[in-house]
Amino acid sequence: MIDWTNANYLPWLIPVPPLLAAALIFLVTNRSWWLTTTTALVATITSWVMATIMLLRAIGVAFGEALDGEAFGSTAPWMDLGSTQFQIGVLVDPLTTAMLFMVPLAILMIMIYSVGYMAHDPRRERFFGYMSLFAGAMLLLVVADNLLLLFIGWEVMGFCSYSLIGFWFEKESAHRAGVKAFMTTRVADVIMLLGIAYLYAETGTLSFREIFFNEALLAGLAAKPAIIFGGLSAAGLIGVFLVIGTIGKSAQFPLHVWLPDAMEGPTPVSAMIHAAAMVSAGVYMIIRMYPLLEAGADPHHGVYSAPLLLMAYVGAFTALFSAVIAVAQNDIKRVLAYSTISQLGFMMAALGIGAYIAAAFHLITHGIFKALLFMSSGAVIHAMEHGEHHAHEHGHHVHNAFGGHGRFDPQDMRNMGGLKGRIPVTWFGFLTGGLALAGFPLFTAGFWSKDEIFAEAWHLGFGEGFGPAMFVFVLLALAAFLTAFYTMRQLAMTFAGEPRTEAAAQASLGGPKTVVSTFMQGPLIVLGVAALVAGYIGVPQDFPLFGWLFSGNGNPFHDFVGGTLPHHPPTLAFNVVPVLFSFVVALGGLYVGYRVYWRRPLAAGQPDPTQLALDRISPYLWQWMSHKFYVDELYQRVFVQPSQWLSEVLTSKIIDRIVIDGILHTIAHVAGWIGELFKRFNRVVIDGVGDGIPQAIGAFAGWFRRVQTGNVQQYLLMAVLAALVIFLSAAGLLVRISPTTVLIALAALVVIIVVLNLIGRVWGGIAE
Amino acid sequence: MEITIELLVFLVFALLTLAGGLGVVLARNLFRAALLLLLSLFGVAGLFVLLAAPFLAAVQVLIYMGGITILIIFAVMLTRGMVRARNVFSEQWDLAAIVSLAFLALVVYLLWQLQQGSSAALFAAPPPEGGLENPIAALGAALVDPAQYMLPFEVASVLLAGALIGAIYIARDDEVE
Amino acid sequence: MVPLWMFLLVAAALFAIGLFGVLSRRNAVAILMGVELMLNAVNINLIAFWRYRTPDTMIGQAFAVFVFVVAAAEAAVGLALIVAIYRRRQSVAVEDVNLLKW
Amino acid sequence: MLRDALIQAGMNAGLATFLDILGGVLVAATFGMAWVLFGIWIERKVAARIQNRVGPNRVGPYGLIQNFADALKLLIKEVIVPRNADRPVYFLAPVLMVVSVILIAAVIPFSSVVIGTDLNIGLLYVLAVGSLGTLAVLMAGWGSNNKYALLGAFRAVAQLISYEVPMVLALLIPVMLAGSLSMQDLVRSQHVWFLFVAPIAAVLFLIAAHAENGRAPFDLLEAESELIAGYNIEYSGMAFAMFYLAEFMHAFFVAIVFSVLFLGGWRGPGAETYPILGMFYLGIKSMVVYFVTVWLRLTVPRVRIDHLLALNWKIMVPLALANVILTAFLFKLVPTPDYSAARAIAEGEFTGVASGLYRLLGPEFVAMLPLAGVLLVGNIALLVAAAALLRWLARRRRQEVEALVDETEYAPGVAAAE
Repeated sequence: MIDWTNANYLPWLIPVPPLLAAALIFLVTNRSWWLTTTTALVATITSWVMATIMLLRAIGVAFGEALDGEAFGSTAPWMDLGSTQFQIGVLVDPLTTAMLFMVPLAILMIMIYSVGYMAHDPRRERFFGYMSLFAGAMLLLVVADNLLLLFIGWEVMGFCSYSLIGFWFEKESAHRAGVKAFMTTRVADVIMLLGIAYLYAETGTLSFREIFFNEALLAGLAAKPAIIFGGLSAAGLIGVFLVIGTIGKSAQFPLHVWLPDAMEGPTPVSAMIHAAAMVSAGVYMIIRMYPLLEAGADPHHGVYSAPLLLMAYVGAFTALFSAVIAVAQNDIKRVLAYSTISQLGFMMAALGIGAYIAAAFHLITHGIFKALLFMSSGAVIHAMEHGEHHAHEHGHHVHNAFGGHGRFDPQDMRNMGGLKGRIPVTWFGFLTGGLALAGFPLFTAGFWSKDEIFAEAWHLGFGEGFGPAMFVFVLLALAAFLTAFYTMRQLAMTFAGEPRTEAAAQASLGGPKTVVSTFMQGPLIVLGVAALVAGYIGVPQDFPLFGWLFSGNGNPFHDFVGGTLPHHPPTLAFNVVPVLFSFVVALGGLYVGYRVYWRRPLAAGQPDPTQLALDRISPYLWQWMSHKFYVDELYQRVFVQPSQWLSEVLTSKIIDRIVIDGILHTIAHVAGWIGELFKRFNRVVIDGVGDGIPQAIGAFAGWFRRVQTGNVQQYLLMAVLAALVIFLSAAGLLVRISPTTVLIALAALVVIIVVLNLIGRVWGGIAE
Repeated sequence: MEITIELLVFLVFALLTLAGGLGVVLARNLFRAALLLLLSLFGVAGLFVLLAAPFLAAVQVLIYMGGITILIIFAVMLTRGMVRARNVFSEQWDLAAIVSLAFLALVVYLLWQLQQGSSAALFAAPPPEGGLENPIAALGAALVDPAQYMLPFEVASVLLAGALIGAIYIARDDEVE
Repeated sequence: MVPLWMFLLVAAALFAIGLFGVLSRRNAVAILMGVELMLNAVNINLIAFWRYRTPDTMIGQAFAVFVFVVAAAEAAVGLALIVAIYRRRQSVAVEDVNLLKW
Repeated sequence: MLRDALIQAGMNAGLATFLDILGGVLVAATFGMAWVLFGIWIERKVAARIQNRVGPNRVGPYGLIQNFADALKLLIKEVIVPRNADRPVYFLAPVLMVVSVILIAAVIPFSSVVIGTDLNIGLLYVLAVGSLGTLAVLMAGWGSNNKYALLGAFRAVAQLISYEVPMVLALLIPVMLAGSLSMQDLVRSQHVWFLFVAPIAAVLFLIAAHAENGRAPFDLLEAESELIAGYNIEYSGMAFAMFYLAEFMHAFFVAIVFSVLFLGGWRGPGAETYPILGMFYLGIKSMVVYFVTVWLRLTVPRVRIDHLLALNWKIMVPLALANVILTAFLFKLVPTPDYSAARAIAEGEFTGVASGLYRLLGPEFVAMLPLAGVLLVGNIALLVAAAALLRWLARRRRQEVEALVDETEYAPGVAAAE
C-alpha cells in the first residue's frame, strides 16, 4: 500500500485531477455548464493545493523537510525492454519546485478567468475539457523524472494546442492556425524525438538524475564523436536535437511563425500557451537537460558547446528580431505574442551563455506577468465586443477607426483608446503586467529577472571577454529597449486618450456583479500583485538596499534552484554597470514611448508616428516590420509552394502521367495481345479439363453440404459423441486397465453411429 | 449393506429425482413435464439435505423451484401452441438414447472400476465427522472474502445483471413502444 | 450411512436423463429443462464430493452457488430467446429454427 | 429437541433435521388450521364493524360457530371439474397452496421452547416455502383450462415474483442485525424491537408480504370486476375452501412472522422463565398486526396492475436496496454492543444511576440502544430523503404534463362554442 502522505508519492497525484477532469468532462458532464466548470475548477484547485503542499515541503516551510541537493520522487517499473526495465517516475527537485509555484498558479488563474471569458460560448464545455487535458499534460511534464514521460506531456500539449487554437474552427484562419501550430511544432518534435532516441541508445536510461549525476557518463558523451555530423560530439548532437525541439515548442526563430497565429484561439488559450504551459515547457526542458547540453563545455570560462552556441545566437537574434516586429503590430494580442517570442529569446540566450538560473528565474516571472497580460488583453477584447454590441443596439454605426469597412475588429488597438477609466481593474492588470514586461526598475518582477540575465551577460561578455556573451548582451539590450518602447505604445494606444470608436466609448465588462466580470477580474488582481512582488525572491545579494531587504542570507532563488545540480553555479559579484544598463533601456524605452504615444494620443485614422518617423529613412522599413519580415511568405514560397508544385507538376504530370502511365500502357498493350493468344488456347484446351473438375467438385459438395442441416440438436449429438470419445480415452488412462479393446469397440460404435446418421441425413436431404 | 433409515430416505429422494427426471424427458404434455421437473428438483433438494447442505437445499427450493421452474412454466404458457404437439421427440431420438445410455454405461463402468481399484476406500468411507461449525456463515464469508470467492461472486452478479437485461431486451415485443 | 458412490450414481443417471432430454426433445423449452437436469446432476456431484472430501472448506458449496447463478442466467436468457422465436415463427421446435444451413 | 434426541440415537444429522421438521410441521399445521377458523371469524367481525355492519351473529354466541357451519357446507358440496381440465394439476394446486403455507409454521418460534424446529436457515426456509405458493397459483390457472383463470395466474405470478424481491431485501436487515437466519436467534437478538431499529424494512416487509398474499389492495389476482375471480374461478367445494383457507392462513402467518421478525416475537416480561407467557405475547402481537392488515384490506382501494408493478420496481426495490446499503454501512460504523460487559455491570455491585439503569431496563436493552438509535436515525433520514426525491420527481412529472397540456392548447370552451 502506498502512503500518499509521503512526499515522495505526492507528485504522482499532481497531474491526476486535471486529467481525470478532462475525462469526466468529455465523457460525462459535457451537457452541463455548471457541472463542467465545477469539475474543472475543483480539479485545478486540487492540483494547485497539492502542488503548494509539495512546494512548501520542498522549501521546508511549515514541514521542515527542505530539499538540499536531494529530491522527492519515486519510480515504478513501466515496461520491459528486453533485458532492461524502463522506469517511470516522478521527481521534485528545486527546479521542479520553482515550476510548481508558477505553473499551477497560472493554470488556476486561467481556469477561473475562462469561466468568465467562455461563459457565452456554445462549445464552452468542450473548451474546458481540452483545457483540463492541457493543464494535466503540463503538470505531468513538470513532475516527470525522465525524458520520455516529459515527452508524453509535451506531445499531449501539442495536440491540445492544436485543438484549442483551432477551437473556433468555423473561422478559416483559426483552423489554419491550428494546423500550422501543429505542423511547425511537429517538425521540431520529430527532431527532438530523434535526440531522445539517440540519448537512450547511448546511455540506456532517460532518467534525469541518473544521467546528470553521472559525471563519467557525461564526460564520455562529450568525448564520443556523433554518428553523423562528424564535428560534433554525441552530447552535442543530442543537445542540438533537443534544442531544435525547444526552438519549435518555444517558438524561436525560424520556427516562431506558429505562435502569433495561435492568437486565433480564445484568449485563455493564448495565456495558457504563452505563460503557463506550452512555450514554458520548451525552456523548462532545456533547463532540465542543461548538464547534457553543457557537457564538455564550460561557458563560465569561455568554452562553448554546439547546442549552447546555437541557443545563444538563436535566442539573442530572436529576442531582437521579434521585438522589432512587435513595434509595428496593431493587433493587441499579436504584440503580446511577439513579446513572448522575444522574452523566450532572452531565456534561450541566457541559457546559451550559461546563465541557466537567470533563465529559470525569468521563466517564472515571465509566466506570471505574461498570463496577466494575456488575460488583461482578453478582458479588453471582451469589453470591446461588449461595447460594439451596445453601440449596435443604440443604432450607432460601428466602423473601424482606421477607415476599414470590413468587419469590426475588437482586437485592433487602433480601434481602442481611452479605456483607462472604463475598465479600471483591467487597466491595473495591464499596467502592472506591461511594466513588468518592460522591466520597470525595482518594483516589478520583470526587472529583477531581466537584470540577472544582463548581469550574467555583462560579466561574461565584457568582464571576461567571451564573444558570444558580448553578442548576447548587445542584442538583448537593444531588445529590452524596444520591449519597453512597444509596451508603452501598447498601453498608450489601448488605454490613453479619448476613445477612437463608438465601441471603445461603450466598452465595459458588463457590470460589477456579473459572472463575466467577477471571474475575469479576480485573477487579474491576484496575478497583478504577483507580477509586482514575485521578483523579490531573486534579488541579488549585494544589490543596494533591496539586497539587504530581501536577500539577507543570499539570493534565495539562486541558492535554491542552484541546488538542482551537483555543481552550484557561482554567485556573481554586484556590478553597477549592467544594472544601470537595465535602468537605461527600460526607462528609456518607456520614456520614448511616453513621448510619442501617451503625450499626444492617436486620433482616429491618424497614422502611427513611428511609421512616419521610419518612413523618413526608408518607406520599406515599416512595411517589412508590420509584415513580420515576410517570414511567413518566405515559407510559403520556399516550402509550401515548391512542394505543391512538386506534387502537381513533377509528380503528377510528368512522372505519373507520362513516365509511369506510358510504361504501364505499353506493358498493358503487350499483355493484352499475349492474353488474346492465351485466351484462344484456354477456350479449347484448359476449359475442357478445368471446368470438368470444379463441376465434379461442385456436384459432390452440393450433395455433401446437406450434412449441414441447421438442426442444432443434431450438431449437439455429434458434439456429445466426440466428447464421449475423448472421455473414453481419458477414462482408459484413469482406471489403468488395458483400454485398447474397449476403446476400439466404442470408437467403432461411434463411427458406425456417425456414418449411419450421416447417411440417414443425407438420404433424407436428397429425398426432400 | 446395512439398511438404515438414512439409506431409505436417500433412496426415496433418489427415486424422486430420477423418476421426476425421466418424467421430464418423457412426458408428452410440456406443462406436466415442468411439474415433474419440480419433483425432480425437490428430490435434489432432499439429497442436499442428506449431504448436510441445508442452505443449498433452501436455495434450491427458492431459486430453482420458486424461480426457474416458474419461468419455465411461464414460457410453456406463452408458447401454448406447442404444449400438446403430436411428435414430442425428434427423429434422432434413437441415436440420442444410444448415446445417453453409452454415457451412463461408461460412467457406471468407471465407477465400478474405481470402486474395485484404487479408490475403494474413498468410495465406501462414511462422510468425515466434524467439519465447520457454522457452514452458512462460512459460506457467506467465503463468498465475500477477497482471498476466496469474491471475484467470482462479483463476476456472477455481473453475469446475472447482464442476463437480466439481455433477457428483457430479447423478449421485448418490438411493436410495443 | 450412504456411501459416496451412490450419490455419484444418481448424479450420473440424472445427467444421462438430462442429456437424453436435450438430445431428443423437439420443444426448446423441454431442451432447457433437460439442461436444468444436467446442471442439477453436476450440483449433486459437487456437493457430494464436498461433503465427503473437503467439508472443512467451502469450495464445493461456493461452486454450487455459482452453478445456481449460471442456471438462473441461462434460464432467463434461454426462455427470452424462446419467447422471441415463438413470437416470430409460431413454433419452438428446434427443427423449425434451422435457417443456418447449407 | 427431537433432533438432538435422534442424533443421540445415532442418526445422521441431516436426516434427524428432516424428521424434526416433519414433526414440527405436523404440530404446527394442526394448530394453524384450527386457528384459522377462529381467525376468519375475527376478520369478518372487524370487516363488518369497519363497514358499519354487524357481521355474523346467528350461529352460536356472537356468531362464533358461523365458520364451522360454512366449512361444513363447503365440505359437503360437490367439487366440479371442468371438462378439459388437467386433472392431476387441477387437484394438486389447492393442496400445494395449503401446504406451502402450512410449512411456514414449522419454524415459527411460538415461545422460547415451543418451536417446530429451529432450523439454522429458518428465515430462508420461510421464503423458500412461501415461493411455492406461486407455483400453486400457476397450476390452478393452468389446470382449470379457463382463460380467466390463466390470466389471473399470469398476473399473480408477475405480482408474486416481483414482490419477492423487496421482501427478501427487507428481510436482509433483521438477518444482518441478528447475524443469523435462525428464527429463534432472530427473536433472541431483539433486545430492542427491530421495528424501531429498522422501521423501513418492517414497513417494506409488511407491504410486500401483503402483496405476496394477494389481499386488497393488491388483490389483482382475483379482481372480480376484471377477472371474475382470478385463478380459482373454476374451483368449488372443498377445493375452493382450501384456497380460501390458505389465503387466510397466509395472512395470519404473515402477521406472526412480522411479529417474530420485528416485534420481538415471544419476548416480553417473564417469557424466558414461563414459556407459556411467550405464546401469549406472540398471540397478542400478531393479532395487532393481523388487525392492521385487515384494516388495510378493508379501507384501501385496489391498485391498478401497472401502478402495482411501478410501486414495486420504482419505489420499493430501490428503497429496499438503499436501506440495505445504509444499514450495512451504519451497522459496521457503530461498535457492536457488548452484552457481556453490560451484563457484568448489571449483575455486579450497585454503583449508581448507570447500574440502576442497567438493572431496571435490562442490560442487553441498554447495550443495544446506541446501535438502535443510530440505525433509527439513519432510517428516518433515508425516509426523508426518499420522500423528498419522490416529491421532486412527482413535481417534475406534473410540470411536464402541464407543459404538454399547454402545448396542445387544450381549450374546451372553443369546442363548446362551435
